[in-house]
Order: sequence, then C-alpha cells, then structure tokens
Amino acid sequence: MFKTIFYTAATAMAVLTSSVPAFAQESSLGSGDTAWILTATALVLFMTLPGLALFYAGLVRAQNVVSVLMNCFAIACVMSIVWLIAGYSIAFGDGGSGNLVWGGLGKSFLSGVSFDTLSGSIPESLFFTFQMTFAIITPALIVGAFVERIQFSFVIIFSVFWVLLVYAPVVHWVWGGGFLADKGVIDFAGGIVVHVTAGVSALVLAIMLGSRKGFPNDLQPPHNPGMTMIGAAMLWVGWFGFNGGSALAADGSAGMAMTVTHISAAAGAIAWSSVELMLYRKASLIGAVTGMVAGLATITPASGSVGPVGGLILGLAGGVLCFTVTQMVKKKFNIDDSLDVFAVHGVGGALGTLLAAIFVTTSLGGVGLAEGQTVASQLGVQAYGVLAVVIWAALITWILVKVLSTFVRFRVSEDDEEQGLDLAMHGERGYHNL
Amino acid sequence: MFKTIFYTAATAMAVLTSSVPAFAQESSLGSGDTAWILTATALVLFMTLPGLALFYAGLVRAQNVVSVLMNCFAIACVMSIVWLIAGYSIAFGDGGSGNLVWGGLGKSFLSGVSFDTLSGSIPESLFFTFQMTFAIITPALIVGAFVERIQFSFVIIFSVFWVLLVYAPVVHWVWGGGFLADKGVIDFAGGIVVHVTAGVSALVLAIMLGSRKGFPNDLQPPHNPGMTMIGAAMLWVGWFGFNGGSALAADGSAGMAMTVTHISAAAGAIAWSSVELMLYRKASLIGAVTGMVAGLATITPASGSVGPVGGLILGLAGGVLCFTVTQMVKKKFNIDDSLDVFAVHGVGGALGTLLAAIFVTTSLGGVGLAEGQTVASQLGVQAYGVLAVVIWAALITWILVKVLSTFVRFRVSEDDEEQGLDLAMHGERGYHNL
Amino acid sequence: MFKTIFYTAATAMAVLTSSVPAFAQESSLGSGDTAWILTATALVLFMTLPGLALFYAGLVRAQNVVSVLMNCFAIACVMSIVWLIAGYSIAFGDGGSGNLVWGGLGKSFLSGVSFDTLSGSIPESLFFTFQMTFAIITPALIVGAFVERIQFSFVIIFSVFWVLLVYAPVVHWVWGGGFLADKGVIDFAGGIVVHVTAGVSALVLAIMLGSRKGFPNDLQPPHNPGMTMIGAAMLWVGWFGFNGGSALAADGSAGMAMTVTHISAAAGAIAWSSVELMLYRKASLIGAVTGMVAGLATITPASGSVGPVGGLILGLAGGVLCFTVTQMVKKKFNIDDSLDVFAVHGVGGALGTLLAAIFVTTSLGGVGLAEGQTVASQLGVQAYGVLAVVIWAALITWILVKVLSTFVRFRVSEDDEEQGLDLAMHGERGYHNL
Amino acid sequence: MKMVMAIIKPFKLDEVRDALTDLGLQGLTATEVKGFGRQKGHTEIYRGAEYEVSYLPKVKVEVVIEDHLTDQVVETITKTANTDKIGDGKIFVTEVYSALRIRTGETGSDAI
Amino acid sequence: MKMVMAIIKPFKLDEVRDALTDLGLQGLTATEVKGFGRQKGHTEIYRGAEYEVSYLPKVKVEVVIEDHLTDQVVETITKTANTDKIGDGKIFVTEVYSALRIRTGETGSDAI
Amino acid sequence: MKMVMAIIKPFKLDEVRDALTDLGLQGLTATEVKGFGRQKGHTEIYRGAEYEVSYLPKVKVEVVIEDHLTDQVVETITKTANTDKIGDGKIFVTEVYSALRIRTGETGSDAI
Ligand SMILES: Nc1ncnc2c1ncn2[C@@H]1O[C@H](COP(=O)(O)OP(=O)(O)O)[C@@H](O)[C@H]1O
Ligand SMILES: Nc1ncnc2c1ncn2[C@@H]1O[C@H](COP(=O)(O)OP(=O)(O)O)[C@@H](O)[C@H]1O
Ligand SMILES: Nc1ncnc2c1ncn2[C@@H]1O[C@H](COP(=O)(O)OP(=O)(O)O)[C@@H](O)[C@H]1O
Repeated sequence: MFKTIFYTAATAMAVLTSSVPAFAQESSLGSGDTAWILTATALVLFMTLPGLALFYAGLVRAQNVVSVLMNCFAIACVMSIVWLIAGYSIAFGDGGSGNLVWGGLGKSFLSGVSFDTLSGSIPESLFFTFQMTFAIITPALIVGAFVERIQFSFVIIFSVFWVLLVYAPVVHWVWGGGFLADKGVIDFAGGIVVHVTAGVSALVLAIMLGSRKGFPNDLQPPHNPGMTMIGAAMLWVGWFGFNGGSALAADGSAGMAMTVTHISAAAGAIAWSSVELMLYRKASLIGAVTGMVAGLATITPASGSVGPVGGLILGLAGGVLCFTVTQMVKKKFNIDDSLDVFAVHGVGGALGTLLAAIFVTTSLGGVGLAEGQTVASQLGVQAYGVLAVVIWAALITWILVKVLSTFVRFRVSEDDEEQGLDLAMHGERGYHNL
Repeated sequence: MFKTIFYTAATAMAVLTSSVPAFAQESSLGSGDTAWILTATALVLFMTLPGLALFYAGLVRAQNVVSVLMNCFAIACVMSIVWLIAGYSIAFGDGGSGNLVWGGLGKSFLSGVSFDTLSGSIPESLFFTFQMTFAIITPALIVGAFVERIQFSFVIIFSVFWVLLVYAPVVHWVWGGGFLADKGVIDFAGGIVVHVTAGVSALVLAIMLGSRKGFPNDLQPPHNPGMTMIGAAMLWVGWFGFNGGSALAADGSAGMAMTVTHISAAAGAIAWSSVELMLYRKASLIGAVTGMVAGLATITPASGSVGPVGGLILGLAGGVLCFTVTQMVKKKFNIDDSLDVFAVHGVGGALGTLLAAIFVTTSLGGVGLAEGQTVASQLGVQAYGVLAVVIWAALITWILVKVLSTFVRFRVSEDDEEQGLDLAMHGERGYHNL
Repeated sequence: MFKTIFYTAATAMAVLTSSVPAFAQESSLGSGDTAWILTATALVLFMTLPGLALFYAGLVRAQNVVSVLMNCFAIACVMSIVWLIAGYSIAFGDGGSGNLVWGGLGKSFLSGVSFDTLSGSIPESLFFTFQMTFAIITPALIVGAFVERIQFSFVIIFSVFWVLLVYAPVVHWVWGGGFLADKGVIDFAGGIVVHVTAGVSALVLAIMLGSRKGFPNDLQPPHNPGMTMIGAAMLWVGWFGFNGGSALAADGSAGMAMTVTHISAAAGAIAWSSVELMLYRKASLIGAVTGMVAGLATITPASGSVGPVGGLILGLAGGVLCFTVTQMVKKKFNIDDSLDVFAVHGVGGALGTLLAAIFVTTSLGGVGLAEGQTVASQLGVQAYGVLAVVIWAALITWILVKVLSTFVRFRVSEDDEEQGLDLAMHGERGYHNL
Repeated sequence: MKMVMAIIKPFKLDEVRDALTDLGLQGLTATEVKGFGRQKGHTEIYRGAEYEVSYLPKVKVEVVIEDHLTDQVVETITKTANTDKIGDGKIFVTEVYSALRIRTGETGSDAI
Repeated sequence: MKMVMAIIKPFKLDEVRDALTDLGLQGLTATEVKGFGRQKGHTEIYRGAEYEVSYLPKVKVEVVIEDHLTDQVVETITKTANTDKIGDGKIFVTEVYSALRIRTGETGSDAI
Repeated sequence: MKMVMAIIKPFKLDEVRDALTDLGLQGLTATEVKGFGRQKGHTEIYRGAEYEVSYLPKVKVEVVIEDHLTDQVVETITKTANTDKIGDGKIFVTEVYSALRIRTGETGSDAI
C-alpha cells in the first residue's frame, strides 16, 4: 500500500506527507501513527472474526452455520502461522535478484525483526501483524464460494497453499516492490491484492466443486438475515481500519480514505436497494448489506486516491454492476458461487481498480496522477495489473484443486450435505433451543 | 462540541489544552489526536451499526426484526449521503450573515476540503466523517418510536427532511457557532443536539402514528433480550468514541470524558435495576441495559465538564428519572413510544444538560464555569437551550408528518402489521430455523 | 504492568523506551500514547461486554442465557463503582508504610485526580479507566464456574468483596509496587493478576457450590456454539487492547505484544483442535475457540517479554495443557467448573507466567532477563508469585463463601434450576420466537 | 370423549382459548405447525434468487372434551377463529378412548 | 392398535422414554407444545410493562402400541411423569386403524 | 374420513407434498417433531464432555382424507418417503369423526 504510493503518486503525496514530519527521517517511531495502526489491526481482525464469519453464516442453512463460522475461524488461525513462517517474507522480504516476483524467505519467523525495528514510522512487528490480518481475510472471503458442501480439511489445506502461492506473491508484486509496483499500479488497500485474487479463485473453486444440491431452484433461504446484517455492520466498521489503516499513518490520507470508504459503502447499499426496488418493489436487508460490501470492495483500491465525489460514484457504480453480475453468474452461467464472492468482491475490486485511474485526477477531486502518467496510460497499467492477477489466481487455483483433490477429499458425501456440515464435519449443531 | 467549549469555558480549558501544544497554532496536524478521532469515528458508527440496531431489534416481535435492522441500516446509508450533500454544510459551514441560524451551503459535497485541510489538529475530512456518524445515529434513535407499524418509505423520506431541517440546524446552533453557542450553552457531546432532538421528535411521531395493535395490554414480549444486551454493550463501548471523541483530541479532556461516561453508564444501570428490585423483586437484563442507556444519555452533554463524582450522580439521577418517565408515558399518557425513545433519550439528555450547569463547578469536581457565569445563570442558559430545541424539534416534526403523509403512506395496513413488517416491507423473514 | 517492567527488566526496556522520548520527562502528555490507551480501554470493555458474556452464554442451556448475560453485565456495572470507591486506590494508591501489601484509600473517588493529572505519558483518569476494565473482566471470568445454579444476588455481593479483597490487593502486589513487584515478578498483562486469581477462585467456588443437576452425564449441550464463537472473536480482538494496551504506550512494546498475542491465540486454537482431531476425528468450533482462549491466557503474562517464536510455543503449550486439565477436572476430580475457568484461565495464566522466565531470554527472541537474574532465579520468582496468589485467592474465596452464604442464599432451589435461571432470577426468557 | 383438533391462524390462538375458557373448559394444548392448503405461501428473493416458501405458519389446537360438548366447542372455535379469509383453517374431531390425569390418576371426564 | 398421547413436563421426557424402552417399545415421537391448563403461566415485566405468558412449555409424546400393552404403557407413563405437582399433564388414548413402516412396507404390529 | 399421520425424514417433506398434490389433495399440516426409534441419535462432544442426543429431527405430516383414498395416500407416501434406510418413518391411520372448514362452515368431504 504505502509503497505503491511512493511508486505511483510521489508528487501528490508530497502535499500529504508534509504534515507528518517523522516520515522524512523514516527511522523515528511516530506514536500517533502507531496508535492508529494498532487500532486498525484490531479493526481488520474484527472484519473476519466475527464480521465476515457472521456475514456468511447468516446466508446458509441453519445446519451449516457452525461449519461456516469454523471455516473462517480456522482459516484465521492457520493463516496466521503460515504468515509467520513464510507468507510475510514472501510478500515483504527482500527477494534480491528475484525481487520483482517474490520477497524470498529471509524474513521467515520474523527473523531479524526485534522490538524496536521500524517499518516507516511504525514498529515492523506491527506492520507484520497489520498485514497478517489482510492475509487472514483474503482466503476467508473465498469461503463464500464453497459453503454447504466442501470437506473441511480441504478448505484448510487449500488455503495454506493458496496464501503461499497466490496471495503472498501478489502482495509482493503490488505492495512489496514487485513488477506491478514497478509499473505503477494503484492499489491503495487491496482491490487487486485482496478482492480480485479472492473473487477469481472463488469462481474457479465454485465451478470445480459443483453446485449445491437443489441449486438453483430448490435451495433454502438464508437462515438468519439479521446475522448477516450484524456481520455486514462489522465489516463496514472494520473497513475503516482496512482502508484508513492502509495509509500507515494517522494523517490526512487516512482521514480521507475513511471518508471515501464510508461514502462508497453507503452509495453501494443505496444503489443495490434501488435496483431491488425497481425490480421487485421491495428493498431487502440482505440486498442493502450486499450492496454495501460491493461499494466497499469497489472503493478499496481507490481509497487513497479519490475524493468524496469519487467515492460516491464508485459506490453507486459498484452497487449496480455487482448486482448485475450476481444475476449473470447464477442465471446465465449457472455457477453456484454460493455467496457471490466473485460477483461482489472480484468484480467490485476490479471495477474500483480501473476507475481509480480516472478519479485519481485532481479535477475529479483526487490526489492526482503520478508524474508522467495520463488517465489513459494509468488505465492501461491498471488493466494490466488486474489481468495479470486474474490469470495467476485462476491458474494456480485450478492447479491446486487438481493436485490437492487427489490427496484430500474435496466434496462431502450426499448424505453429509443433506444432513448439514455442522454435524458431519464438526459434530456440533448450531441451535439447541429446547 | 469543541466550539462550545471555546465559547463557554475558555478559561477552564486553558489548563487542559496546555498539554496539547498543536492546538495553539491550529494549522499543524496532531497525529495522536488524529489517531484517536479515526478510532472514535469507527466507534460511533459501531454504535448504530450494529449496536443500536440490535438494541432495538431484540425488543420487537420476531416478525419485525428485519424491519428494525433495515430501518437503522438504511438510515445510516441515506443520511451519509445527505450529510455529504448538504447536512455538514448547514451544520458547520460559514453562514455569513445568517450564521446564527445555519451554516449555508458553501461546504456542500465537501467543496474546498482536500486531503490536507485541517479542522483544529485533525483533517477536516475526518471531522466531517466523525460528525457524520452523529448525523447517522440521531435519526436512527427515533426508530424506537415507530417500530412494528410504520411504512418503510416514510421512515427514509422523513429522516432526510428531519436531518436537514431539525438536526443540522441544531448542530449549527450549538456546535457550529449559532445562537446557542453564542449564549454559552454547554453541550459537550450532544445532550441537546442528539438526545433531545431525537427524543422529542420520537414522542411527536409516536402520538401522530398511533399505538401498535394490542397496546398497552396485549403486546408480545421482547423476542430476544440477549440481542438487546449485545446492542447495549456495543452502545456502551461505542459511547467512549462518542463522548471521548468529542474532545477532538487525545488528551486529558478525552480521558476524563471516557471516565465519567463509564461511571454514569454503570450508575444508570444500577439505579434502574434497584428500582426494579424494589418494585418487582427481580432485576431484569432489559432493565439493566435500559438504565445504562439512560445513564449514558444523561452524561453526554456534561461529559466534558464534570468529574467522576458528577458522573456517578448524573448516572443515578438519569436511571431513576428515565424509569419514572417511561412508566408515565405508557401508563398515564397512554402513548406508544414503543421503545421509550423520549423517556430515555429525551429526558436523559435534557436532565444532563441542566445538571451540567451544577456539576461543572470546580467545587463539585468539574472544569469550572465560564467566566462571568454563575450556576444560576448557566442553568438559565441550559434551560433556554433545551426549550428552544424542544420547540423547534416538535414543531418541525409535526409539520413534516402532516405534509409528508399526504404524499407517502404513513402507517402500514392492519394485515401487514399483524403479519409483521419483515415480510410485508422487505420480503424477508428473520428466522428460518428448520 | 508497566511498573513490573521497570522493576524486572529495566535494562531491556531501555532499548524500547528510547523511541518514546516523552517517557523520560514523565510529566508531558503523549497524545499518541493517549490515543492508543483510549482505544485499548474500549477494547478491553468490549471483551466483557459483550465478548465474554456471549462466549459464556452460548455454552449454557437456552433457559439460562439471560442469566449469564446479566451476570456479566451486572458485574461490569457494580465493579466499576467499586473500583471508583476503593478498588483503584487499594491497587494503585500509595500505601505508605503498608505499601508492600496495599495502596491504601487515599485515591478513593479519584480524589486528587483532575483533568490534567498524568500517569506516565497518559492522563491518570484514563489509566484509572483502563485498569477498571481489567477489574471488570476478572470477576466476570469467574462466572463460568457457577452458571445455571447460583443465586444472582450472591454473585454480586461475592464479586464486590472479591474485587476488594483478592483482585485489588494482588494488582497492588504485582503492578502497584507491592511485594511481588519488589521480587521482580514478570506479569506484563495479568497472567497472575487476572487469570490465576479468577481461575483459582472459580475452582473453589465450583467445589463449594456443587455440580449442576445432571453433571457429568446428563447435561444439555451448549445451546448456541455460534454465540460462543462470536464472543470468542470479540475476546481475541479485545485482547489486543488488553495485552497491547498494557505497554501503556503506542510503541514497539505494544506492537510486539500484539504480535505475540495474536500468534499465541492462533497456536492455542490449532493445538486444541489437533488434539480433538486425534481423539475424536473431528475438530469442533467450540474446541477451536476454547484453545484460542487458552493461548491468550497463556501469553498474557509473557506478552511484553517474548518474541514471535516464544508466542508460538506458549500458545501450543497452553492449548495442549489446558485441554488436558479440562478433562482431569471433569473426569478425574468430578468438579463441575462448568465453563472450565480454572482449566483454561488458571492453568493457562500460570503456565505463561512460568514460561515467561524462559522465553524472556534474548537467545529465544525475548527482551532479556533483568540484570542479575538467571532463568532459574527468574523461574523461582515466577513460581513464588503464582504460589502466593494461588494461596491468597483460594483462602479468601473460601472464607468469603463461608461467611456470605450465611447471609445470602448461595444456590437456587431445584425447581428454579430445572426451570432455568432466566425466569427464576430475572423474570425474562431468552427466546420468544413465535 | 372426543378430541377436537383445530388448525387456526396463529394470532387467533388467544381469542380461541379465551372463548373455550368461557365455555368452562380448563385446558388445551397448542402446537406450532406448518400449513399447506389453498392459501398459498410466498416467495422470498435474496440477491435476485427466488425462494419459494410454500407453507404458512399455523397453530394446531388440541382439546379433549366430553362427547356432549362437541358441537358447542366446534361452533365456538368456528366463530372465534373466523376472519372470512382464505386459510382460516379446519376443525377435525376424533374419538378418544380414554383420558387420565397424571398427577392424580383420575380418569374419564374427571381427567380433563 | 392404540396411540397413547401423553402431555408431560419437558424435563420428564428422557425418563419416560427410558421407561418405555424398558417395556420393550422401540419408538416414539415427541413434539414441543404449549400447554394451557390449571397450571398457570407467568407474567414478564419489561420496562415496567407487563406481558402475560399464559402457556407453559410441555412435551407431547405419541406412541403407537398393540392393544394389549395399553394399560401397561399408560401406567408406566403415569408413574414416571408424575411429580405430584400441578401441570404434570394428561394421557389420552385413541384408536389406530392401521400402521405401516415406510422403509419395509411392513404393516400392523410388525410396523411399530 | 381418515387422518393419515406420517412420520418422515424432514428433507422428504417437499416431495411428499408434491405427490399428494398430484393425487388431488388440497391441504395438509406438517409439524417438526423429535423421533426416537431404531435409528439412533448421535453423540456430540464439547470440550471433551459427551452429550447424547438420542432423538432425530423428523416431520409429522397429518392429512385428513375421504375414506376411499386411504390406500392410495398411504401408498403414495410410502413410495415417496422411502430411502431404504433406517429411520424412514411410519404411517399411522386413524378415524376422523367429522371435519369442518372454519371460513365457510362447510363440513364433511367439502371441508377438506
Ligand atoms: N386435508 C387436510 N388435512 C390436514 N390439514 C389440512 C387439510 N387441508 C387443510 N389443512 C390445514 O388447514 C389450513 C388451511 O387450509 P386452506 O386450504 O389454506 O384454507 P381454508 O381453511 O380457508 O380452506 C392449511 O394450512 C393446513 O394446515
Ligand atoms: N382438555 C384438554 N385437552 C388437551 N390438553 C389438555 C387438556 N387439559 C389439559 N391439557 C394439557 O395438559 C397440561 C397439564 O394440565 P393442567 O391442567 O395444567 O395440570 P394437571 O395435568 O395437573 O391437571 C396442560 O398444560 C395442557 O397442555
Ligand atoms: N411406536 C411408535 N409410535 C410413534 N412413533 C414411532 C413409533 N416407532 C417409531 N416411531 C417414529 O418413527 C421414526 C422412525 O422409526 P425408526 O425405528 O427409527 O426407523 P424405521 O421407521 O426405519 O423403523 C422414529 O424416529 C419415530 O419418530
């Protein structure tokens, strides 16, 4: 995130950073910045646990609620250790001659990082943990694609490899000084890194796994829309840490990132609800909160670049487009990407990445293009970045599923699917109300 | 908020601000202050989403849970955009010659506010967003008055006008340099601005809308007290951002605001529970958390002025008085202000505003009266402020309902009320547990 | 917390504090530090309300859900006032000649603490409130021992005395300059102070109160594992404030504390789930989140001393040991410590306190032992600290129960236990879904 | 003895119970059920996908009475539960062979 | 065949089931119901407003048996479900015309 | 008239209802119940403690029909609800003395 800014918008940033004197010397700790990133880290963890977990769990049958919560929780635990062992190093290490593609293993187990090692104006231990929360939520987003029918052990094993082979390298490319950073791709908080990677891999997984029994006409409705709304609300609040924290400082950039994030979330919800009102004459709670997530995914890559009006437009565009693609995936392509990960995150993230090239311009209220870039050239860079990552994520996911499913069961038995994964996979039931 | 302090208690504040050197020069960003207000903004949004939404949703029938959540969520989205378009400008713009009554439209769409524009020691974009979270929760508070029987579209349209005509102007009067600020009204975090406006308008709406079918003797009990408690807990935590954040700095004022806020919440809960114990020999969870909210509403206007013992007394007073008024509204006046918005917020906010004049004195542990004020004179000012806002809020609400209800349906049909608003308004059901 | 560090690891800390210049002069407010502790305070309150409350409430019968939530909520309220009246003073006052054992009553009602009084680089009002949140969660932890059968009034009265006679004195011994601080005990965030005190007292209470009807073979399963998971997730997020905030600054110590806390939580969950997988071939959600809490309790005392690898090992050790003890307490000793407070908190806290002596060494990535200490000598000090507190907590709890139960009913009637405490104690029911 | 089993709209339960109490009946048992009938369920739409909910929530009332009360009870329920709208429900009457109060062991009409 | 339908207190279900199993019965069906009877419900008070909850949670046990077991089954349930307190419930016996096991198509006493 | 009462596996409800509709039946009532039978429940383990869950979720279908349809209805349910696995459930048939549609007051076969 901040590295991207250095590469792409150095001039524009000069204005901002002028108010943060500590930045110049790099070596002194900023306690205000540190305070904010400590908080932001808590907020981003909160997005997954329990935010995303609830958001997803409310949308499935009551017999799969434990399973969805457990997927998110287990991913959070295992990915944390994976991030410590190798993920962080691959993403943010110094890859030497191979630095354009990965960061090497020199920082495994945080080797060389002590209490007083800094990363910019914050402790590197903190930067590590902040980034870890991103490495948690990204594979957790994919859960939405395969709920109600996947084998639990497959989820965990797949996620480990996915974080190491898809997520961490892409982080390096975009934020760690890799080839996309080099090109000048704008991705402030993870439109490409988080949402496109997760969205595309989700789609591939959904296709390979096959639909749930009963899809598309005979499914049971979301068992608890209120649970989904609680999760969505936590996602919204946590996203302040996600986008605002990506400034890695408590400054005007963080403030404006929070502002545009909020506006885009609201606009996304309004857009989605408006479409529902037109089509069905009723605005649903699940629709509104889905639109909100679409707005948030869309603003994410652009949240360090655009102004409030940019946020408004991105949110509206994200809400409408994601709704449309949701319909297409289900009805046209007949793919059971069960909780619409691709349509909401993949599409929203890509859309925001492209629109960032336009709304970054100062005339539209943004921070301005990097020196030497035009809207067209920046758009090209953005499209290149999205495309490269789409191909990589799809390819590796496909290979991973092919290979891993020869060792580990991929899909549960029909009986287990019918009975629900809570009992079948975890020996628990979600509700015992007598 | 901070402006009030300048107007009313400049001398007392000198002590506090001395530890925040950045304050003097106004033009340099304080990263510690910014870090705290970034956090406080997240906390206040969290109060509404999902805090207040859950607090209210647990108190209604299971068939209206989605409806209540959706009311709060939709208000949050729409008011955000309204705040961007005009609300913020009306509240905090420079109204020129009319500045005593409103701030004009010069800041619409944050015009003129860029990444590095400051407001005090924090980015103005952040101040805007922090204030936006207040503009969200205030109309959302009113929801408690009309649950289980109002038409969804009316809620949204009414709220838009209400924020523009009631909330934003009152913010200007008290915090934006308007005539109440001029008078020296003390309202640190919104006793008048938030709680009195919402409480009074709620009462008017409840009267005009009429009671729920079955009121008062044949209603169904709150469908999920635990949900209400979760929401209440989030309100408590979030209120730290609400009151502590209103210091607009990370300093002793914020610290003490948090302390007295906490004490008052605890005292309010204890007071309410004690009354219940005396009357019914049992202390209920819903009672305890309602008392907590009463304590919080009561301390809000005074949270920048009083010390811990002041907090304790305000909380106790709020708990007892709000309980009493709850009974009166229902039993004496037979008004179905369904979730007691007036009795808890309106009364608590007004009580705290008045008591602030007493407990602000240094002899009672407060920061001290502004120069030239006596307890009596300050009490007069406070009463004047409350009265002016009560009249304005009641009048405009009455007119709005009269006018809007000729265009938009106000109350749902009896069938829809019976069936529940979840299906009727949103086509969803809250629980599908088989 | 910070005082301990001064006593035990002054040399090691020198490195850390060098980046926080404000520390030296003690008298100037650090707005970054203040921002972080304001946040941390909100996070630790969030751990209890609603975190711990939900964590526990999901584990009981549906007929006791309100009762558990109410226990936690009422404890939060009452302990806040107790802390204001005397608890804080006993813990952090200046006890004069008796300072080795308690802090006296000089700071009752925060006497002498005004808006601008500092404690280190933060306002003392804030330090008071931050510590109050610890004084809330510690007695609330004990709730897990006696759910589903205890008289509500006993809980409250017992907790008041327990905080005054067990918790506040132990805080003074370890963090307030008492005899354990003097010895050089390492307890960064409360392994002894919080977890050992609560765990031991819980065990004593569970034994004295007797088992629930149906224990051990005829109990009903946890009524809502998802609720428990939501609470656990909030505990995890809030624990960042608990351990990270115990640095009392926004610096490298806070950053590393957060890092090791997170790693240990993840490792604890993985350890517990692995044991379950081996024994039962299924990993449960409740198991995973319990392991997480075990990991968190274990790292707590060591979170200011160890590095990431230390965090990993402590988490794994905590997960396995706490699982084992959980089985022993129930199956070997037949004690109905219903929600495993002793096995998870008591044992985890003690384990971490002991292991801190080993993993504090620089060769294992820690901050280093205090001058003059060896691993063996430090281990002796740690064991001494644990032992002293175990004896004190057990003894006082035993006496308190003996004495109080002659005045207040201790256990509910069999009928009330059967019907559930929600109706019997609070006149409410948790779920009304028709 | 007879058992009168009525399937009614949930919000009518209180009225029906009151009416039967007025007849002097001392007890009944109610169950939440799902009704399928001429009155159709509804469709819910989530994210554009349609979910048919083909049943309606109903309440089944079971009350055991002495034979001679049958007509009166059926009539009372019919009158009270009627809203003149589709889905008001049905009343079925079956024969009960014997009845017993667990607490006392009383049988027959003493038991009900 | 007969169907014995017993309305009992929820926490007695396990004991009743065990007792019937001891008699050699292999199956039964239980339903959560709301009981209205001599035993009265309770009042809940929220924010000072009173809510009457007039029913009590009960469990309805339905077990189909061969005719000759009727007395034994009724007796067993009576003994097991008894707490000597009001609200212990009722036992009703009705005639069953035929029975069938879906899995095998067996009918009559083989089916139960 | 007869009442056919079938205890079936929950996920079979939709199929059974469709099959009965095809026979021309216009209504039925379904209840969620707990089944105890030859098919055993399961054990859940929480923190190492074992909890026996001895029942299985089943659905009870009650449909009142004219006498002459009895065999056909029983057969249809048998066929549709069968999975050839233990726990498929039972069908019991009882006599119904009279039926009435609340809305119209119609009785007998017009009422169902
Ligand atoms: N043949 C039947 N057997 C059992 N229950 C029935 C039968 N027909 C209808 N019901 C029940 O009665 C309810 C009402 O029936 P419906 O046909 O919708 O309206 P109406 O009672 O106005 O004719 C249904 O929802 C169902 O529960
Ligand atoms: N006439 C009846 N028909 C159906 N169910 C009844 C009848 N009378 C009582 N019941 C059921 O039996 C339960 C117990 O009855 P109640 O009168 O409270 O106590 P007791 O069984 O001790 O006489 C009631 O809650 C109700 O469910
Ligand atoms: N005698 C009985 N009376 C009432 N219900 C019964 C009886 N026997 C079985 N049932 C119901 O039928 C269900 C299926 O019975 P079970 O013995 O498990 O399998 P199967 O139907 O294959 O013989 C049980 O769960 C229970 O609900």
